[in-house]
Amino acid sequence: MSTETAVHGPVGTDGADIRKTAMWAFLGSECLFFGSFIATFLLYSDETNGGPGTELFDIPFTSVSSFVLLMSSLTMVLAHNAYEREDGRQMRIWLMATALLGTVFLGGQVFEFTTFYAEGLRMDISPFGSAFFVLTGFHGAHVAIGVIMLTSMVIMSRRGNLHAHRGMNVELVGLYWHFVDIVWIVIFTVVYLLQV
Amino acid sequence: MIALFLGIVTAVEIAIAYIPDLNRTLLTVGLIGLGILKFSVVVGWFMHLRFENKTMNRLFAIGLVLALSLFFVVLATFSGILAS
Amino acid sequence: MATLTPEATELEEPEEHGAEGGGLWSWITTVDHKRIGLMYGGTAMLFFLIGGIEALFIRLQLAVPDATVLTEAQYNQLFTMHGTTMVFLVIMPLAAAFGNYLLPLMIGARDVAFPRMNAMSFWVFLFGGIFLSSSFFLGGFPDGGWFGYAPLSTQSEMIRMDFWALGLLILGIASLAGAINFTTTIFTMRAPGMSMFKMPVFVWMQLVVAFLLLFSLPVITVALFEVLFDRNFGTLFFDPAAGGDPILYQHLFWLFGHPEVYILILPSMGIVSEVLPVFSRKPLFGYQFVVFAGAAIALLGFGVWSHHMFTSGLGPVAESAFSLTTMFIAVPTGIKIFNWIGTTWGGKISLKTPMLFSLGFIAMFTIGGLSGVTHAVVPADTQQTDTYYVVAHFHYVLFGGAMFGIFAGIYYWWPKISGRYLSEPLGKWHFWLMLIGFNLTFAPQHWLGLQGMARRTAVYPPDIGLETLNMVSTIGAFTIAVSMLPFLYAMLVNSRTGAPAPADAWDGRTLEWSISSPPPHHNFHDVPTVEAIDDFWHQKYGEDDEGRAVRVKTFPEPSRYTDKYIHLPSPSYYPIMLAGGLVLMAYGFIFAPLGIPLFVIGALILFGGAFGWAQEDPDHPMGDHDDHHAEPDDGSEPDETAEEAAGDEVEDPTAALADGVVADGGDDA
Amino acid sequence: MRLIPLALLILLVASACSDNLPRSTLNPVGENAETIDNLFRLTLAIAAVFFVGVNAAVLYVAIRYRARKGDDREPKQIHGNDTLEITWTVIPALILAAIAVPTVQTVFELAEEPADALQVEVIGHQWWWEYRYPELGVVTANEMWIPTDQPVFLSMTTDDEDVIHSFWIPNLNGKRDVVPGRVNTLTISAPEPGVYLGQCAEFCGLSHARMRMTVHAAEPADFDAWVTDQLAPGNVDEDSEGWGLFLDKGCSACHAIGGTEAAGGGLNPGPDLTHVGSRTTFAGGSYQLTTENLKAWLRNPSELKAMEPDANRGMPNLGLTEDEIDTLVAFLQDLK
Repeated sequence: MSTETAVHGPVGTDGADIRKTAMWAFLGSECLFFGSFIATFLLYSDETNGGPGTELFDIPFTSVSSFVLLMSSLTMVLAHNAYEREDGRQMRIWLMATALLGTVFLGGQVFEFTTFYAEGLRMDISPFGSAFFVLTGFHGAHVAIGVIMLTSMVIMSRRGNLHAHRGMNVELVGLYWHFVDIVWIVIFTVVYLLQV
Repeated sequence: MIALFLGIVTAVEIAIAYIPDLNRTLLTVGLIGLGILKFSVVVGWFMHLRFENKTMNRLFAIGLVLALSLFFVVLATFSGILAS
Repeated sequence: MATLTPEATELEEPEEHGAEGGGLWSWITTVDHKRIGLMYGGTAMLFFLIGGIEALFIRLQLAVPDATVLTEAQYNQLFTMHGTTMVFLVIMPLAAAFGNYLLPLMIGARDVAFPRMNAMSFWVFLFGGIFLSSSFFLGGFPDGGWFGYAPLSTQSEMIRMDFWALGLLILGIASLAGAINFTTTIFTMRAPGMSMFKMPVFVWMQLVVAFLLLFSLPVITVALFEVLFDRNFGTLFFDPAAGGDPILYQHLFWLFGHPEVYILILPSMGIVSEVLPVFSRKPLFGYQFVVFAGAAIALLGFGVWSHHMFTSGLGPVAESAFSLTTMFIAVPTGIKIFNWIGTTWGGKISLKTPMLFSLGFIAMFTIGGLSGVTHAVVPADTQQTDTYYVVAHFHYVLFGGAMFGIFAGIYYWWPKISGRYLSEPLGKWHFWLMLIGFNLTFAPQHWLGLQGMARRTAVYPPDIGLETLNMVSTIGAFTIAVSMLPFLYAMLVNSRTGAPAPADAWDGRTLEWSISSPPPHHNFHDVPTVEAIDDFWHQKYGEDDEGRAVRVKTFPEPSRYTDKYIHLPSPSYYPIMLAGGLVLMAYGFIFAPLGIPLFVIGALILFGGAFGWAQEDPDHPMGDHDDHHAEPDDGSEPDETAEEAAGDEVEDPTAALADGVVADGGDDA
Repeated sequence: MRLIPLALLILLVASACSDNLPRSTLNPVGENAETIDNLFRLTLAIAAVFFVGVNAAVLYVAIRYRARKGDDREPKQIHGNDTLEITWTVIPALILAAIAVPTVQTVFELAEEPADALQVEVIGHQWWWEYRYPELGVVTANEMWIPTDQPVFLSMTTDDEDVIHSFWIPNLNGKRDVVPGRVNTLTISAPEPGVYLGQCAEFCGLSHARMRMTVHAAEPADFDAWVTDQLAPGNVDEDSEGWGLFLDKGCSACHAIGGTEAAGGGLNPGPDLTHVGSRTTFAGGSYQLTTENLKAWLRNPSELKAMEPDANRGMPNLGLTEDEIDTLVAFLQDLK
C-alpha cells in the first residue's frame, strides 16, 4: 500500500474513501437516533406531571458548557491538521485538549444533573424529566465514548501504534466528535433556548 | 476564524433568548435559523463534508431529512394539526 | 474483459495469504464473507426450525375451539416468539446470508469492505438469538407480542419483556453493522466499470435494504430504550397517569416496523430478479424500472407507518393521508410484478426448482400485495386489522413472498456454494408440498378474519363458524412441515453426493458464475472489468439480426487456485470476543443486581476485544497498514482496514465516480 | 396448482355467505358496517381482477413458453418497453386514485358524531368491559344494550394503569382502540333487534382471548324496560345468608351492588353486579351464566379464565366451601 493511499485511507474502486463512507453512513443513522429522542422530548416538553419544568434551565451555565464543546471541535480540527502535517507531538497535544474539553463538558453535565435532582427534576417524576435526562444522557454517553476514543488514540500514538501518517483514525474520530458537537447544537437550541 | 464565528453566533443566540417580550415566532425562527447556520458550518468545514463526494453527502443528508420529517410528522400528528 | 475467466492453472495448493483450513477454530476466527454467509444461513435455518415448531404448536391449539393444548400464558409466549423469531432470527439473517455470500461475488470484489466487522455482525446475531431464545429456560419466553406495545410491555408482570427488548437491541447492533458494511461495500468496492446501473438487481435490492436498516433501526432502538428505561429505571415515557402517551411508542415502533416489512421482502425480490432471467434465457425486463421501483418502495415505505395504527384514533385527516401513501406504494410493487412477468414472456422457460419457487413467489406475493391494498382502505382496515385476515396477508407477503424467494435463492446458488446440484425431484416435491400446504394454511385465514377471528387469541368460541377453516389451516401447517423434509434431505445428502455442478451451473448472467464452484477463497484471480449489465452473459452471447441470443464464446472451467499472491485479511478472534462480551452484559443486566458482576465482566471482555481489535494488524504480512480504533459501544465504528485488493485494480477511479449514482434519490425525489 | 387458491376462494365465499354468523364482518348490520362492507367489496372486486390477471399470466407463461425438446432457438432478447412501463404505472395509479376517493369520503363520514345519538362510555379493563350510560345512569358490564331506533355514540377509554384494548363488534362497525389517557369514539347502530358478539381486538395480556362482549339490540320499548330494570336497586335481602357471605368474603371490595351499602360509588375494580342475574354471560363474556358455570367460577376463577389476581387483574380464589358457593351462586342469580 502506498503512502498516498495511507494518508487518504483505503479507497474503493470509485475513488471514495471506504472508511469515511462507512462513517458517514453511521452518522446518517445517528441522526435518526437523536431525532427520535428529540421528537420524544418535544412531545413531552409540557408534560411535567406537576413537577418542575424548563424554568430550572440555567441558560448562562449551559451556554458556557455548549461553548466548551464547540471549542473542542476547533481543537479537533487542529489535531487533524497536525496529523496532516505528520506532526505526532502536536497531534497528541490537540487530541488531549479535545478530550479535556469534552471532559469539562461532561463535568458540566454532571453538575447540571445533580442540581436538577436536588431541585426535584428527576427522570422518574414526569415524562418531561424522562425525556430530558434520557436525551441529554445519551448525548453525554456519546461524548464519553468520544473521550475514550481520543484518549486511546493518544495512548496508541505514544506506543507507536498510531503513526501520524496513518491519520484516517484521527479523521474518523474527528468526524464522530464533530457530529456529537452538532447534535449538541441542535439540543441546545431545541431543548434549552426554545423552551425557556 | 470559523471558531470565532461560531462563538459569536452562540452569543447572539443567547442574547436573542434573553430579549424580553420578543415575539415567540420571531424567537423560534431566529434561534432555529442560527442553529442551522452553526450546524452547516461545522458539518461543511470542520467535517469537510463540503469537500467530500456525493455518496457521503447523500448518506448524511438522507438521515438528516428523515429525522426532520420525523419531527414534523410526529409532532403534527400529536399536536392535532393532522388529527383535526 | 479477458480477465474475467482466466485459464485454468495446474496449481494444487492455495497460495493466497489468509487462506483458511478446516477446523472449528478457523470458522470461529474467519473473516471470509463466504463462510460468514454460510454461518448466517445455517444459524437462520436452525431458528427457522424453532420458529416453525412454535407455529405448529400455535396451529395445534387453534385446530379446535376452546382447546387446551396450551395455556393462555404459553400461547402468548409462543406467538410472541414465533413472530420475533421469524422476523429477526430467520428472514433478516437469511437475507444477510445471501448478501454476505453473494455481494462481493456479484460486484467482483474479494471481500466486503470490513471483513472483521462482518464477522462481528454474525457473532452478535448468533449470541443475540441465543440470548433471546434462552429466556425459555430462564422463566419463559417473552409474552408481550413481537411488537411489544407499551404500556402492556412495561407492566411489571411482563418481566420477560426485558429479554425481548434487550435481545432486539443486540440484534439491532448486528443489523446496523451489517447495513453499514453492505452500504460501503456496494458504494466503494464494485469492480472497475460496474457503475451503479450496471449492478445486478440483487445488489441494488441489498443496497436499498441496507439504507432502510440504516435509517429505521435507530428509531426502534430509541423505542426499545424507552421501554427498557420505563421498566427498569422508573422513567415515565409511556405512563398515561403521568402524561406519557402510549401512542408515541406505536409511532416509533412502526416507523421502524414498516420499513422492516420491505427489509424482509426486498432481498427476495432481488433474488427472483436474478433467477427469472436465467431460467427464461432473457434479460430482466425493464431493469431501470425494477431498480427505481425498489428505491421508490423504500422511500414511500418511510411514509406509511401509521397504517398500522388506523384504529388507534389518529383522526380522519391523518388516516386519509396515510391511506393515500399506502395505496400508492402498490404502484411500484405492481411495476415489479409486471416486469417479472414481462421477463418470462416470450422466453424459453425451464421449470427447474429455483424457477418454480420464483413463479410461486410472483403468484403468492401478488395475493399478499392485493390484500394489502384492502388494508389501505381505512374503513375496511378497521374490520381487518388485528384479525386473521391480516395474519393471512402478511404470511402471503413474508412466507409466500420472502421465504419462497429465499428457497428459490437456495436452490439457485447451492451449486455455486457446494459445487453440486440439489436434487430436482426432491426440489419439486418440496415446492409443490409447500405451495399446497402454504395455501391450505393461510388462504382460509382470510375468511377466518373476516368472520371475526381476532389475532393473538388463545381460544375462540364454538358456534360462530370458525371450526372448519381452522382445522383446514392446521392441516395445512403440518403439510408445510412435511414439505421441509425433502428439502432437509436434499441439503444434508445432496451437498455431498449430488450431481457435480460446473462453475457456470445454469448458464448464468452475473459475475459469480464466472468463477469456480465452490469459489476460491479470494473469489477472483483477477478482478474483472465490467462493461455491461449482466456482463458475464454478454461475453458468452451476442444477438443475431432478429435479436435472438447467439453464443459467441465458451469459457474453460476456471480453477480454484491461482499462481498469484493475493493477500486477504487475517483471521481474528476479536469479533467473537466483542460479541460475547456484549451478550454477557445483557445477561448481567437482566439478572441485576445479582448479575452486576457478570455485567462488569462482559464489559471488560467487550472493551478488551475492542482494544485488541484496534491494535491488531488486519493483514500483517503486508505490514504497512493502518491501525485503527474500535468503538466498543455501538459496534458500528468503521474501524478496520478494508481489503485493498480491489483498490489496486483501479484504473480510472474518476470515471467510475462520475456515474456513481446514489441508490436513494432521497434528497431530490 | 395456482387453481388451488382460486378453488378455495370459491368454496369459502360460498360457505361464508351461507349462514348468519354472529361475529362476522361479512353480515353487516347498521349503516356504518354496511358502508364499510360495500367499500371492502368494491376493493376486493378490483383486487380480484388483478389476482386473476397476474396468476393467469404466470400460468400462461409457464405453459406457453416452456422450453421444448428439439427447439434450439434462443428467445429474443427484449430489454424493456417504455410504453408498457408507463401503462402499467399509470393505470394502477388511476385505479388506486379511484379507490382513494370513496375511502377518504368514508373516513370522514364515519368520524362524524350523529346528532341524536345515545351516549355510552366504554371502559376497557384487563379483561372485561364496563359500560356507562351517563344520560340514563346505568352501569353494566360485558353486555351492552342498545335501542334499535337510535345510533349509539361510544366514548371509549381505560384506567391509567390499564393497557390498550380494542372495541370490536364486527357486525356493527370496525374496531377502535381503547387507549389509556385518550378518549376514542365510535358510532354503532343496529336497526334490527338481535345479539351481536364482539372480541377485544388489541392484545392486552394474559387473558386477551377471553375479553369478549355482547351487544343486545332491542326494540325501543324493550330497551326502555331494560333501562328501568337496571336503574332499580339490587334485589338484596339484607338478612339473607348470601348477602352476609358477599360482605364477609370481601366481594364488595371489588364488586358494587347498587342501592346497598356495597354501592361502591363506581370505583370498584370488578364488574358491577347489581343486575348480574339478568345477564347471559360472565367472565369477560366468555361463559354462559349458568348455575354450573358460576359454581365452577367461584371454586377457582383462574381455572376458567387465566388471570393475575395478585396484580389486581382478575378475581382471586376466595377458598370457598361448596356450601358457601351454593349460597353465593343463588344470591347472585337472584340479582336480576
